[in-house]
Amino acid sequence: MTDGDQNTSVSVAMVGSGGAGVMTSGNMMLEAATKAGLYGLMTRTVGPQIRGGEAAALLRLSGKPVHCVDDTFDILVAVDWKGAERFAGEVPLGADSLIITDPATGDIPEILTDSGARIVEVPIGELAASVEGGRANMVILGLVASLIGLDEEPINKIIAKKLGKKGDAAVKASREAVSAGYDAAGGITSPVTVSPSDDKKDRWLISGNQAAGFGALRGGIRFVAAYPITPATEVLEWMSPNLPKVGGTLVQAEDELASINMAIGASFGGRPSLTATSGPGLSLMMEGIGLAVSSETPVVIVNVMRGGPSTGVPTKSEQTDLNIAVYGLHGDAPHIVTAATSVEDCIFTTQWSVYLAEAMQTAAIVLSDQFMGQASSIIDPPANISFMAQRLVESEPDESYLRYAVTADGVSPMTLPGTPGGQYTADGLEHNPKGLPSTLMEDHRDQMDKRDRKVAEFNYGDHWADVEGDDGCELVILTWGSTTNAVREAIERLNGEGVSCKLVAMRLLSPAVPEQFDQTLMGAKRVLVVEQSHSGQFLKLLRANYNMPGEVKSYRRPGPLIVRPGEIVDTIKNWSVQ
Amino acid sequence: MTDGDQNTSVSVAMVGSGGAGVMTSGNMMLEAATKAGLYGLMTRTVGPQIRGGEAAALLRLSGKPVHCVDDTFDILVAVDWKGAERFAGEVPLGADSLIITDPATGDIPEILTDSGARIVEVPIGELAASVEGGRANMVILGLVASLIGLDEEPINKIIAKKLGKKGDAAVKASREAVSAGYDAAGGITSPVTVSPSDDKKDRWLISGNQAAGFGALRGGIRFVAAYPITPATEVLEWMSPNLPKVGGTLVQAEDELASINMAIGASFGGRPSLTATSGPGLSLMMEGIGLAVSSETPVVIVNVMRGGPSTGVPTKSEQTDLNIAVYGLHGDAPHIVTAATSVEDCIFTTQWSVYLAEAMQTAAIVLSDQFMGQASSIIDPPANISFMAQRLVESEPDESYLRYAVTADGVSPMTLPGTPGGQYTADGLEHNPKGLPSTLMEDHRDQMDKRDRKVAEFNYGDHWADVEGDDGCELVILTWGSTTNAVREAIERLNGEGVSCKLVAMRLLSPAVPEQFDQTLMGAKRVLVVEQSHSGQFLKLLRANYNMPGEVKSYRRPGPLIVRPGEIVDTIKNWSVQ
Amino acid sequence: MNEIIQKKFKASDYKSKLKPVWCPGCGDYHVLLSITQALTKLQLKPENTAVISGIGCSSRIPAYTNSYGFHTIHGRGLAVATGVKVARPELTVIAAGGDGDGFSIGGNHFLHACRRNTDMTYIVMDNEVYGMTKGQPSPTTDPSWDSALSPGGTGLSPFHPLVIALASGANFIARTFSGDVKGTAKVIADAIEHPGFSFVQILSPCVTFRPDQKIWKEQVHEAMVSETDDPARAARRLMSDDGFNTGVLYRGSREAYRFSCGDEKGDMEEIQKQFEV
Amino acid sequence: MNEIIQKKFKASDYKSKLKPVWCPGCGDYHVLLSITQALTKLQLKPENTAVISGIGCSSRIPAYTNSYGFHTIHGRGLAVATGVKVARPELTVIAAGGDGDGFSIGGNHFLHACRRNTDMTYIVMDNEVYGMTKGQPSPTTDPSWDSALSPGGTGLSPFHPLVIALASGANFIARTFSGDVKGTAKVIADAIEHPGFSFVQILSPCVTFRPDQKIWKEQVHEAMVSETDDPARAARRLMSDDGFNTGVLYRGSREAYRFSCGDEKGDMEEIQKQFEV
Ligand SMILES: Cc1ncc(C[n+]2csc(CCOP(=O)(O)OP(=O)(O)O)c2C)c(N)n1
Ligand SMILES: Cc1ncc(C[n+]2csc(CCOP(=O)(O)OP(=O)(O)O)c2C)c(N)n1
Ligand code: SF4
Ligand code: SF4
Ligand SMILES: [Mg+2]
Ligand SMILES: [Mg+2]
Repeated sequence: MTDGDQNTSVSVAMVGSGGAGVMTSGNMMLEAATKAGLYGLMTRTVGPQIRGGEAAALLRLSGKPVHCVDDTFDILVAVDWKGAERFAGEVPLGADSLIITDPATGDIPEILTDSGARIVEVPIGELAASVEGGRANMVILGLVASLIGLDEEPINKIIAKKLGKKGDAAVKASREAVSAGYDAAGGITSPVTVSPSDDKKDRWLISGNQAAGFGALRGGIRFVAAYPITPATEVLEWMSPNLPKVGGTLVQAEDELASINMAIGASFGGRPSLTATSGPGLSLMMEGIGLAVSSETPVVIVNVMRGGPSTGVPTKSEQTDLNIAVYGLHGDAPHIVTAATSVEDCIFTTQWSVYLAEAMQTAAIVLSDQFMGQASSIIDPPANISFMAQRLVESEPDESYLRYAVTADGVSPMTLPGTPGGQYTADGLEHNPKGLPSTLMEDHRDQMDKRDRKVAEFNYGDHWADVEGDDGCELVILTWGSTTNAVREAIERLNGEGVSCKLVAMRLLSPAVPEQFDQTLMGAKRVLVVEQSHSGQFLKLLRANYNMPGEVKSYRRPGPLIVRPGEIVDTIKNWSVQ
Repeated sequence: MTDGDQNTSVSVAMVGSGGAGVMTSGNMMLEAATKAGLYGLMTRTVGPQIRGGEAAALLRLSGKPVHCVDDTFDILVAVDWKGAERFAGEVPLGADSLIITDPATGDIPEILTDSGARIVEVPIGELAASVEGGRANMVILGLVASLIGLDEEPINKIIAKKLGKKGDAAVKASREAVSAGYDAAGGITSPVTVSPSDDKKDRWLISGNQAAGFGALRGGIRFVAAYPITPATEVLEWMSPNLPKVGGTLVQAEDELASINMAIGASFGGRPSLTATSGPGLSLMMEGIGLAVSSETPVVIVNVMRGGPSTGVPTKSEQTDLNIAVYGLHGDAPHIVTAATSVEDCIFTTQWSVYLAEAMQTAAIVLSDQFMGQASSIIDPPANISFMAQRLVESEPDESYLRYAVTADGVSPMTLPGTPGGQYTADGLEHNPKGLPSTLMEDHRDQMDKRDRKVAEFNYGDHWADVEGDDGCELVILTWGSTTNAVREAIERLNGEGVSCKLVAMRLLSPAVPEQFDQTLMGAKRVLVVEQSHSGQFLKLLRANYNMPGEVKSYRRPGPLIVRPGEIVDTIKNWSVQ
Repeated sequence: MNEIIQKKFKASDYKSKLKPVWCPGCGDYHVLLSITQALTKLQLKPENTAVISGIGCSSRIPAYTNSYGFHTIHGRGLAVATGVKVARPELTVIAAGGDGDGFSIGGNHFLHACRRNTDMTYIVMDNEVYGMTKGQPSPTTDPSWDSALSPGGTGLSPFHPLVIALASGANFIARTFSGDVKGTAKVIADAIEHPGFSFVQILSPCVTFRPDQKIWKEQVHEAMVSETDDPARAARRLMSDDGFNTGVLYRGSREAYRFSCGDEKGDMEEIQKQFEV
Repeated sequence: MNEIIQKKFKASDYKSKLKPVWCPGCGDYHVLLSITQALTKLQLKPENTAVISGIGCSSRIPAYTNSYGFHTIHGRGLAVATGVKVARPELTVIAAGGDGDGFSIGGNHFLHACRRNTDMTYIVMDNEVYGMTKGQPSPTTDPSWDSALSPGGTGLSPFHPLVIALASGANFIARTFSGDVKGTAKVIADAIEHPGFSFVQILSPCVTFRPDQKIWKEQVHEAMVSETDDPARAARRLMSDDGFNTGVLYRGSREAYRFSCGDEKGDMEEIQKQFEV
């Protein structure tokens, strides 16, 4: 639940270990909520076990679009508490929160009870046992649905849809267990309810990783080279069966060195190409990305960030691959780095990035993160934007054709294999306009200038950042990536308290766009930089590339805990006080 | 020749293609100069051919230590002009310069004659032919030696030393050809001569790559994993035969992924370890370096920079691997980046970096570049500094031993395999103090803090930068790496003209040392940042990490032309004018 | 290999107290058991053994042993292990990992470790799948195995790790089944004792993503033929084997890698003479 | 492979005007000649051929042909080539490079290209040395060859690329000598025509760093035996061959990689239905 009226939402955590099935409950609740005209976001947290360890489904539902997690959870319900202390830190509670526990399953971890949350005991296991074939996860589904004010009907529909193929008995057992949960909720006062809206318009249920894959396809990607890595695998797994429908294909590579270079080869062949990975894989791709930059071969890399450094915390989110994405290439290697600002925006940003890579014949790294990538979100069907891969191709080259011609905007027409007379050799060695190796000072300078110019002087329009708030605002919050929506919600709350504040969520991290930046930040007296990084990578990027107006403050911390709106509200308030 | 009296030096370029042997002449002249009590620096430039293309030996000799190249060459002598236009840009001449050419070998490239240099014709080929077995490269050796005032005696000694094993006839032929060259110089007025000093004290002849290898050995490195790459190979090739003398060894790895990880393994085993590479190889090592950071395993990487991006300009120098060295790791991964400031300083900086890596149990990247690495330099024997690998080792661990204990200075005692009771598992996964995998918020934060703290709060003493000039100086030049000596010479010249200026040449590029920086730059009104990079990597690094006082100006350009003192003098002068 | 000492170590002395993250029923539990039994058999001091892995379910194994361990990065276990062995030749070095780790991303180090022949034992827990990343085909996966990443199967004939090992110069090549703990322990002990690089492929089922591997225990069988030391003969045999033959399938006698760190305390003054002119 | 058309291309139509950087006498000049002769034989349109290499002396070859070329990065030629072929199945794709590029840093892609069996031809100019970086041992170098990096020799038995290719599933395996331009051209033409991955090792002397390779021209000889399609037999043969046998030494019939880009113009509206709830 949030402070402002306009934000009424409910946040629920469903906890259970082993095969307790809390993810199933969570998914069903999310789908049911969609049917009820709600919006929602679901993330999951799991323990280190490969399978069957502690797990929690974390949901937030609301009548309005939901983009980030709330400060605290309103309701926490556990099938059992085994290993739950290992992620209790990721399920913040408040004194208004409600914990529902089955006394038969042992003690609630102290870190949770310390919150002062109200505790209600429900014999979840017994209730499940009272139904033939009944399972505890269905009981808590009913229990929570009832508490937050969701009708039983959409839930029953989902059960039929999901369990239909398991037979009538399974459907019946689940429905009865859900009913038992509904009944058990009777005597419990719920901390918060959501009003299902009558507006039953079409909704999409999508994760950030699917959204990135979809945006890529829409942008024109027709070749993908893949090497699995958490939490990016689902981008690849979504694209694999969908690519062939549009004449594309996916090759599973032996490693990331191969995947980036296969993508470069396919793009050289004329197909817009992509690969997806996370930090360790991106590390291995950097040499290949440099080749794309130098040989001017478009390629898109979706990097879904996880906790670092090294193998780090693979299943949790962090915004710490910004440095490597922007600065990780050897030599002076201008390229594009973008970042999605929400699950939904993974579509737009990936699609736009395909367009940018193709238009400028360079590498574009799209940053997403584990939180966005693996969150399932209920969204309004997104607009179909027009960005589409459109490479400057020379289809009738004559004798004078120069692959790396020094042009005014830095982009040189490219010939594709198969075009008579257009033969050239793409090269990562420094070359002259014809593409022949050259160590001449002049060629090196001209080609460096050109590669820089095409990226630095491109017209990125308004898309470089999401900017919201009055021009005259003296207080600005600068952020990027998945932290954007926590900031957005913080600003809504601050507005509610009469504090006005501008949001600048940067979608284009590289190159710098100083003109747009200066204009947007003109008049700022205080600038808060928000990011989920220990070292302040975003802050340093800004300092390096922009003139920061006014007083600058950094709010940052590492993962795995997702940045919450309340932290930002508090930071602003405490700053005001001084 | 330079403007100031104190800098009297002579710069000579000897040019010739195929097997003309100009490198042999250059090397002999350098050794002869040493015998004559001179200092000197020799670099080479070669064409793209693998063997036998155009080449030039570029020398600068002086009675005082020589650390950088001069603005122009005083004497340019060519055995022939084949392909010379391809590096003419790297051999700047002035109106005072002298070109010596054999009219039989064709036209001098226009870009050279455009300088207005005086041209003298000498029948070099004929003179060589007049001696039985005589070669043109020996004729020009004598010619140049005579012009700059070098006695024939030391040259004859070198000839005996170098050609002795080829037999008396070879020695005789060379001596006679040299004599013919001496004679031919008779009628030519030399633009400049150097005075051989009587101070015949011991000198060393060393290249930056050898110096790095030597510094590493002196610092305690006992294991090297190698994959060849220009221009770093000589570091490895020097170390290979020398390591076994001190109980060390070198393994040739299958690639750079293997070499960095072998080095990490050897270091885990307790041997201070190193690898050397250049940009493309460094790219491939980044994931491994992140493992060293996260698992707290000391390792040293010497990176000899070449022109970038991608394969770039492998045989030429540039300062553009700064970004990747500092920011190229995924996640927040604090580590050490240092840079040598001269051929000679390659010893100190590498040795110091071994000490730092071992003391802080982290990765240290040492940046050198092609110019320093492959330049042969005559230097005074360097002082034997005391830095020596000294790892904090726990040799008698008890039950309570924690490999990643959270300590005040962030450094935790390490046990070495073989130590009973000290068993632990080194890990790149985030871990708790014991080393067991953990995704807990608290463990992540504590370990991040610790890894950051040990590096950020270490006492680097005065070594973070070479600082020269008065405290009160309002004009400061900030630079790093091999550009340092051009700046140093520029400042000497400016001092000669009454302009006082402070030099700050940063040896520690990461982490930032804001206290030392602020104190050193206190009172600066104008700061010039000098670097050999197109995008201004150093400038951005400074902006990101430091508060730059006063007005800041950047002087930068890409390679392959080495930054010369005159460019910096001009920049300062033009700035003054405004 | 370090010396055998009097005190009798038990298998439990080679196990750490950390509970594995593996799924109940995972074949890797058995492999862990076999390793501890092999070490018991050889009576190696726990502190003189280093177990080094890459990344994957199977690669979690170092922390479950009571040895010095290194859980490195995906595919690089062999490179790290080589460094350890060359730097500390007196240690017993065991590299371990999965089929994805060892044959896909780590394939090059596999080739070159076989060729270099450094004295260590490499154990691959082959479950013909990427377990840790939730079920993608690995180089040893059957061409028709359906998955989200390769719907309908990869169509690629599986990689034959034993043949590759032989082709690259490995001198000890064996295959075992994780369910046969004793047999596996014996082979691992042999592998450790073999001078030079030893490769042991252990068929170790993934109960979660490859429940079809339950039948492996019926399919495996001891190799019918006697061990050979003739590579050409071994090649012919391995190329036509059914993938379920177990035992030591090849043992050669090529010299192990012979360069390593030692105790020489040379004189830097002597070394620097080469720079004096 | 693209179609043969009427107009008669000459070998010179497949050569660019760029002068090679190679040392006079380098074996790679002959390889270039053989490639252009092979293309002439097949009458492939120059613009429908892509020649893709890594980094090294030999890897300079793309720019010396009149094809579309890609001089990529060290060791990655095969990966780039795979991308080109899958994206543009109608092109003739030739990957080329050196022994260091292909067997050392590129070893993993070599393994997996053999296994994947994408229809392309891979030419390795093997000079048993790193030429470009001035003379270090490569995986095929003799153990006793002395160099600055490995004084006294590496002591490692050389890597046997043909055996590795066979072990990894390659279906066309040949060896030729660069000095035999005609014979090499014929084998290359065969390799191009073979569906799936074809591997041609060309012994191509480095006159600068391996002047000892002058005797190669006396050592090479045509393989005595007839071609085989039995991998086990081929394995036995290759493992005991002397390294100087030339000709097509193995030709199998495994299906080539079958996924590639096509012309389907599917409907995004249809695809997005899966997100609708
Ligand atoms: C550079 C890099 N790429 C990808 C990954 C993701 N990853 C982790 S384990 C793994 C595969 C594991 O398969 P395998 O080695 O067979 O081990 P198993 O889990 O089956 O035991 C992958 C792809 C990674 N950690 N690092
Ligand atoms: C990542 C990387 N590592 C190292 C190098 C340096 N390098 C360039 S070519 C080469 C070896 C070339 O040997 P080979 O492939 O046998 O080709 P040859 O020159 O002998 O024809 C090396 C190590 C590089 N360019 N990139
Ligand atoms: S996923 Fe498979 S390999 Fe991994 S622990 Fe579970 S059963 Fe074992
Ligand atoms: S160095 Fe050797 S391989 Fe390279 S061009 Fe010269 S002869 Fe050929
Ligand atoms: Mg596996
Ligand atoms: Mg070679």
